[in-house]
Amino acid sequence: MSERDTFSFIVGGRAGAGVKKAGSVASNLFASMKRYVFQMDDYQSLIRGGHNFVATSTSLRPILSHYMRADLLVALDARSVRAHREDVREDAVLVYNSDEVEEGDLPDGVDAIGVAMKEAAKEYPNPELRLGLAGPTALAACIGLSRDDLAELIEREYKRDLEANQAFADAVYDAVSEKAGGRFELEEGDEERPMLTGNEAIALGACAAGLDVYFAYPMTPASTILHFLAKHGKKLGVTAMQPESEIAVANMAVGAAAVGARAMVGTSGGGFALMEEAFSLAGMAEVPFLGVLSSRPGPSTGVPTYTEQADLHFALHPGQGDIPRVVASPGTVEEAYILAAEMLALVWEFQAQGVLLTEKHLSESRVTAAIDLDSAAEVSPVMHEDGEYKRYVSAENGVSPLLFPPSEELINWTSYEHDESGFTTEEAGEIAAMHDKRNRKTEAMKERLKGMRAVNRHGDGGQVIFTYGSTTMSVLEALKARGLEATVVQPVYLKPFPVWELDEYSGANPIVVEQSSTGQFATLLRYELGVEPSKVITKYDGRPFEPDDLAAELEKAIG
Amino acid sequence: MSERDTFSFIVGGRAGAGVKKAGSVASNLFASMKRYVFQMDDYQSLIRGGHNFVATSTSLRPILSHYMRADLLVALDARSVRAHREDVREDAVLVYNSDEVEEGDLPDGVDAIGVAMKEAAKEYPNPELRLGLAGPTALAACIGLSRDDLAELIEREYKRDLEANQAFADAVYDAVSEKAGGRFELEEGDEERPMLTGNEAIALGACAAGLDVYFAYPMTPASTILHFLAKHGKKLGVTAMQPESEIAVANMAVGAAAVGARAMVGTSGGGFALMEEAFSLAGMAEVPFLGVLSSRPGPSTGVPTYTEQADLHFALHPGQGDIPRVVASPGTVEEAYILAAEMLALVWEFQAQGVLLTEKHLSESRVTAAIDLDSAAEVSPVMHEDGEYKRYVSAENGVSPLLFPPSEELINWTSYEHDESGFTTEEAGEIAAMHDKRNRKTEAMKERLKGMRAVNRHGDGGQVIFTYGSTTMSVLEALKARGLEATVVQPVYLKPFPVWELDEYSGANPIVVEQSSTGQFATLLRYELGVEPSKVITKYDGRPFEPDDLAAELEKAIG
Amino acid sequence: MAREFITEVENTWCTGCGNFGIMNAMKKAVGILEDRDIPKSRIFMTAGIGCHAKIFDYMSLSGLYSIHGRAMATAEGMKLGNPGLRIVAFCGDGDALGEGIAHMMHAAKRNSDITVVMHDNGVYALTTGQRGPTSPRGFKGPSTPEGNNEDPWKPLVLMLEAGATFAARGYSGNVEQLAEIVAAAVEHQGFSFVQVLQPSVTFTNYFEEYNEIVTTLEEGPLEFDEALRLARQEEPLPAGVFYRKEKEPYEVSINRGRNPVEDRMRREKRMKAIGDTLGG
Amino acid sequence: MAREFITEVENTWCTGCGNFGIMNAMKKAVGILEDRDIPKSRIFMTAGIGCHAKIFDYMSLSGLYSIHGRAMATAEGMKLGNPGLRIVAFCGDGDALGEGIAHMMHAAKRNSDITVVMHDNGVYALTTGQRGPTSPRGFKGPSTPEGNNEDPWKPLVLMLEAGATFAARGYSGNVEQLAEIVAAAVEHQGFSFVQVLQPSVTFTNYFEEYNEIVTTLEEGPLEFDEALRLARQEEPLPAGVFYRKEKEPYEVSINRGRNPVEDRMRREKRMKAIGDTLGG
Ligand SMILES: Cc1ncc(C[n+]2csc(CCOP(=O)(O)OP(=O)(O)O)c2C)c(N)n1
Ligand SMILES: Cc1ncc(C[n+]2csc(CCOP(=O)(O)OP(=O)(O)O)c2C)c(N)n1
Ligand code: SF4
Ligand code: SF4
Ligand SMILES: [Mg+2]
Ligand SMILES: [Mg+2]
Repeated sequence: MSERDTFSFIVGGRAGAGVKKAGSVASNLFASMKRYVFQMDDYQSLIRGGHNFVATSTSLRPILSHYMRADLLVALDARSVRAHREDVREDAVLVYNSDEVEEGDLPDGVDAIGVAMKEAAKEYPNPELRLGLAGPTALAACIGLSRDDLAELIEREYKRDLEANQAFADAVYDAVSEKAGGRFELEEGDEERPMLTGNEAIALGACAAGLDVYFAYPMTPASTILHFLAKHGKKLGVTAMQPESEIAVANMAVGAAAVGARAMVGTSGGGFALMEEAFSLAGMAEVPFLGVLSSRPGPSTGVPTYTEQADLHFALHPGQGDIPRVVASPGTVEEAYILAAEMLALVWEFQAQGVLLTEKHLSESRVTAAIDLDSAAEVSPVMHEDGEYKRYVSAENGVSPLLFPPSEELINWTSYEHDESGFTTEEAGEIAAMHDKRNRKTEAMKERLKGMRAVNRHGDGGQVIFTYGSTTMSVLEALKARGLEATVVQPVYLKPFPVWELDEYSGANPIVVEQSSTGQFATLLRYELGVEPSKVITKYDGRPFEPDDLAAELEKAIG
Repeated sequence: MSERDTFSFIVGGRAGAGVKKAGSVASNLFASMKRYVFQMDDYQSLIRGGHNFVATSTSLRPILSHYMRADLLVALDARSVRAHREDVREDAVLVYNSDEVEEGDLPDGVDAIGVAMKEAAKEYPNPELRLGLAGPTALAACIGLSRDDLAELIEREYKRDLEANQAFADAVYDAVSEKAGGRFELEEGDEERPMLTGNEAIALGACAAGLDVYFAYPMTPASTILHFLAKHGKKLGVTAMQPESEIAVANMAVGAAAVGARAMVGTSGGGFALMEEAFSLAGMAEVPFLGVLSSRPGPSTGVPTYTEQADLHFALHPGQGDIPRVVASPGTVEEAYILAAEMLALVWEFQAQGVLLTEKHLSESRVTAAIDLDSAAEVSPVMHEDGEYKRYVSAENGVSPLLFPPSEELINWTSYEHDESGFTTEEAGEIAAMHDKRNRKTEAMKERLKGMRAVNRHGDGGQVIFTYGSTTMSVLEALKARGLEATVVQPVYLKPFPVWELDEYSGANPIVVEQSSTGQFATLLRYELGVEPSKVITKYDGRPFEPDDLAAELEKAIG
Repeated sequence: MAREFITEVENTWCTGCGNFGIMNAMKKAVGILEDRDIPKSRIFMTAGIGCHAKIFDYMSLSGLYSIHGRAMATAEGMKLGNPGLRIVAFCGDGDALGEGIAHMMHAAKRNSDITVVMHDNGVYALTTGQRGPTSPRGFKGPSTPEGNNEDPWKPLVLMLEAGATFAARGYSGNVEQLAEIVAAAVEHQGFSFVQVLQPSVTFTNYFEEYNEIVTTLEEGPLEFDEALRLARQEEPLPAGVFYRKEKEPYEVSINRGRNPVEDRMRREKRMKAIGDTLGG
Repeated sequence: MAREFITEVENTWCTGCGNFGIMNAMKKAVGILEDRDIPKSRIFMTAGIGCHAKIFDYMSLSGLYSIHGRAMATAEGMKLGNPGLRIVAFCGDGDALGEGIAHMMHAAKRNSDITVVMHDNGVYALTTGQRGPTSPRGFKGPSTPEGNNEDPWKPLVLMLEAGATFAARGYSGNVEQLAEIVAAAVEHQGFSFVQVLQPSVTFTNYFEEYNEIVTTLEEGPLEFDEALRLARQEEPLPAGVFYRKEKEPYEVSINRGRNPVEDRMRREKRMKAIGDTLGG
């Protein structure tokens, strides 16, 4: 086992107490120290109360997961102490709200520092709202940030009610400094990196490729793509719109694409279900269509603010009929950026239908990311040049050139089976020919993918571990945590499934790691590669894998 | 090749000319001769005009397909002659509307009889509407039915404008009798059997099992289930309702089931896409849910009144999340009756979600069926007996007893992840436990299917041919047509896939026959059984296989 | 078995949320209904998804916690399946007029015998405050940081025009009146719509404003035209029963007077009917 | 390239179908619009699925043949994507008020700048004659052999209440007037709704009845209240422009005045904006 090279901070409290903000500020603080950061928000489907926490971990090396065993735990209420009693390291510091927590509730063997937070916050009009500030303040004290640096931080991050904030922070800082001031030494890293979430990366990646319009109906955990693009759309040259339903969303996207606008939509499982009819329409009409499906535990409403990977087969088969489609899932936030751009470009190149499958754990986790912005693909469809236009003219690779209004030519997109001009047909030969044309696009897409990297391979040694999507991060971090050697194989593209890159594994007995109760990814591997996993490690309680715990499971499985 | 033991009659004309009716009356005539009948309606998505035809074939043995090579072709308009020039046997009789058909259009070598139908029909207020009567009349003449018997038939089947009908029929009868009276000798069979379509069989099967309510929104080729139950609901004790959309349909069915009503819904691909969210709801809430999905060529609007099998994978994976489900597809009209009952019983036994997948070719073909009505399964769910009620109490096989209002107990069905009482949970342990409970139902269903016949095997000799759904009929009839020997394996249940009955074929190289352009069924077999088909025979032009043509393909493939 | 009306599920509504008033009113309404011979056991509920919908977990009433936008359809299915029950659907404004408006409109049209209680907080609260169908123009939420680009609807106007045979407005700040209204709505045989002004203290804290402009409609129910006129009015906002009309509920005619689950045919009779149908 | 307005696709409408009148009117309307500087090349259409929708194949106008119930949403996407186009959606009554009513209501609410031409034949014609949202109570179709159990809606009433800024009624039996109405609807900047009385000779052959009761509304557009009153009237049935109001179209504000496809940023500028967003 390698020396521990990570530091973990958890702040917990009721929703509405500024927990999320506290976690973000802590992360920003780490990032400003030029370190790598991974921040995971755990919150319930409610607006006030309950129990929320943020776990943010940092390292001098790239870090791909939060760690649940905290070095510093800040508990804004009694429930946070109870919830995280087991989540503190032996040498941890626990800063708690002594106005709420009973001493008897405190875990043994940690350095517990009580601060009368309620009392200290009484200056505020709504004291509950500002408890969160205790989080970054305690952190600042523990890592030896000076009082001045803290004041500056507060001025930057907690502008409203600044004076009261400073007073509150002072009280916390003093109490913590007294017992644990400078307890943890966190080295500076090499470079300051921006922090962003998976959803932000998807939004920006799509923008990079040339996104014009984004349609979405609010649904956790996809909503923040909408929020981000609504907020920054003006600057980015993107229109973000929230219609009456996901059905409207999907059909508007089809309409927008038919006039040449590069559209994208985003939702979670229930909303995606409602979009399938439009997906099929796009399939027949050959409308470029890209949908982001960010999963949460299902079926149905399920557990809205948590994570799961149980929409895989659902995402692979949306819409009735034979439809050329591309489905892919990013493993990291950086990859989310690249992939969103790549997929937007692909669906436009092939006038195909695409699903960018991800999960809450990637969508909403916030990390320091080193993205080469300019490496993003660019949409550039095949356009009709001149002469008579036929929307569905037969083409060797199935891709008929595009033409947009206004034009003197007749442009006929259609949901009916059709002839080359786009007129409805019920004639046997024409029906079969158009199926063939569309199927040729699938073949052409495969050829295209063969020229790209459709599978990531991480490390090379010993045991083969298959994983995909956000679980990739957990697996890589787990291996790092214990210094385990393995070959991690992560198919980024799931449809067409890149068997050509995976030949060598057919007949293998890999370990499979995924977050679904029925092992949907393992099933896909059985189907496509004929592999028989030696072990399928699943987790389906809504929480992402914890690297130390996963490492232990992996160690056992590797044997 | 065996002696031809079938007789085939085709009547073609414009929509609105009574073609469908003519075909049905011809079929009824065959049935009244105690013969077996298979009637296929080929019609376009329009109300008047275009070209429609009915092909109805009859035999003394059970017959599982229409034949396109007609012994008697009745062409009500010129287009019908053109469309079916190739569809007549050498020794065929062609009766045509000489008011419309040019003699030069007539095929060579057939016995062509012109009848001035327009002229003969001029008595009618709307002559076009009655042209169809020429079909059964010509048939009657050709098979030597007496003028009196014909008069009786018309009285039974063409009541409105009876006198004019008789006069019109007389003119046709005389003209045909003169040249081809009694040309074909059709022996009487052994027993008169009722005729019904696949959709009627599904409706009746569900009724037999105890259907209470049927919700549907019109969509070809599922609409006639709605029409049938609306028409006969009073007698059958079933309420049939047409709400505002398929989304309403599916959610109403969920609501109805939650108060104890045995509900069913039916639609085609586009409507089914819209139902997926409710399907997922039913999965989480454990609401018994049975949906009939009758396919037509897709994607999207596609070719609404024709047939295809390209919704297979779509039907296997509706709804987000891990959902215990059962998907099955009947091979014949008789099986449709049995299976509809069986599936309604199954979804209630396991509080599961089911898809009865079928196609236009089965839904709308009309056949003589020998159904043992009483062999239908009966819905009988596990009911709560007494004591405190918990909707989702943990059970070994995952099935928690049901209780319906009114009751003093609290009954909580829910779309959220929940505890045993049905209250929302976000707690990790409870989330995982409920996934496990639902997955146990899948295991229990598998055990249940093991005790049933989930796969049909027809014949046993030589080459293995895999097929499913309505294509089963085509394959069996094709083998019969040429007297070919083969083992036809037809999985009726497609999810859970009955591998336990198919072990012997893993590694086999069967011929696969199906109606999808991408070979969806072949893919499923590769996935589930690891078979590598020696040949996949597909047809995806909207038309069902024709037995003679398919036989030729099979012969070639068998080698 | 006697149970508390409020379950032991942890309540996570914000302190002061208007939903509390609705739940309290519902508790009283159930009492009123029991006095009018509608036992609690015959009340079956459903709910959409949203803050409003959490009422499902908090009240000890049986039912099915449905999905976003579909509670009205779920409710209709319940009523059709067992017309002997009284069905109440708790919906949000996003639920009922956004995702699910088709069901609302058509349930009113066909006069389905269900009661829809619409918690109108003018916002998609649970999903963090996006604009909804009743949000004012200019409303700033995370999806409209530059302000909502649409004018709001007046729910009572739409429901009256769609065909509701019972239409009322309540205010979560007036629990007594709301209880009476909801009880009357549940008693009414036909489609009942109750718009409840429900401030979200977090996103749309209109309590003060409402306390000034919400008045009591003493003289209701009114004639259709008058009800409609009042439904359009923006200030004051009268609460009370605007409209009520007797009309045969849909479930009576579509079921031909039968109760599908109570009047189910026995197997022999069913098999005979099937035989007859096939024969004839 | 000069093309005939009517394509060579085989027309399969029943002889005498009201849809012919609508297509003829559309042909004239395009001519009128060309005279008013709206070239045919800037008109982009969409349609639902049904008999009405076949107009898509028959007319030589560009567009996207959408799916049942969604043409309104398709149209909104088109307008939003390229606000320089004029978008016309041909819808059936089943399409627009059944499956797709949510889009209709919300398109009107947000004043999306599209024109909806609703072919109102009071029936689901293409699917063989089932009842629809405007079928009279008692209507017998294959799904209601004992008679439709619902009262019909009045489409103009709903659209006016939903927020349509242009609402009109035409009659397929009066092609000249209908052409003028449709041209005015397309010209109007904002949501335009045209209900077209379109008898289905096969299922709802109301030609004789309409010829008696359809009158011409000479004095339109009217004030809102008057328009609404007239929209409720059952006999006579005036045809004409009921209502028109100036109001900023949704696509102007949501796009902040830009045209997404015409004003697309060049890559460098986009990359810079992304960098800035990430940085800040
Ligand atoms: C199909 C679908 N889309 C989106 C969501 C996400 N969602 C949950 S609640 C909600 C809206 C809530 O608004 P409202 O109905 O007004 O309820 P409130 O929270 O304001 O009480 C949304 C969009 C969902 N659950 N399902
Ligand atoms: C999702 C979906 N459901 C059902 C259908 C079948 N369908 C096609 S057209 C139609 C209704 C047609 O009625 P209307 O819109 O009034 O058009 P009309 O034929 O009367 O012109 C229906 C239900 C479909 N295509 N898609
Ligand atoms: S967010 Fe608003 S609606 Fe939701 S619980 Fe809080 S106050 Fe109530
Ligand atoms: S069925 Fe009716 S609407 Fe359809 S084409 Fe014929 S007359 Fe027209
Ligand atoms: Mg709300
Ligand atoms: Mg219609």
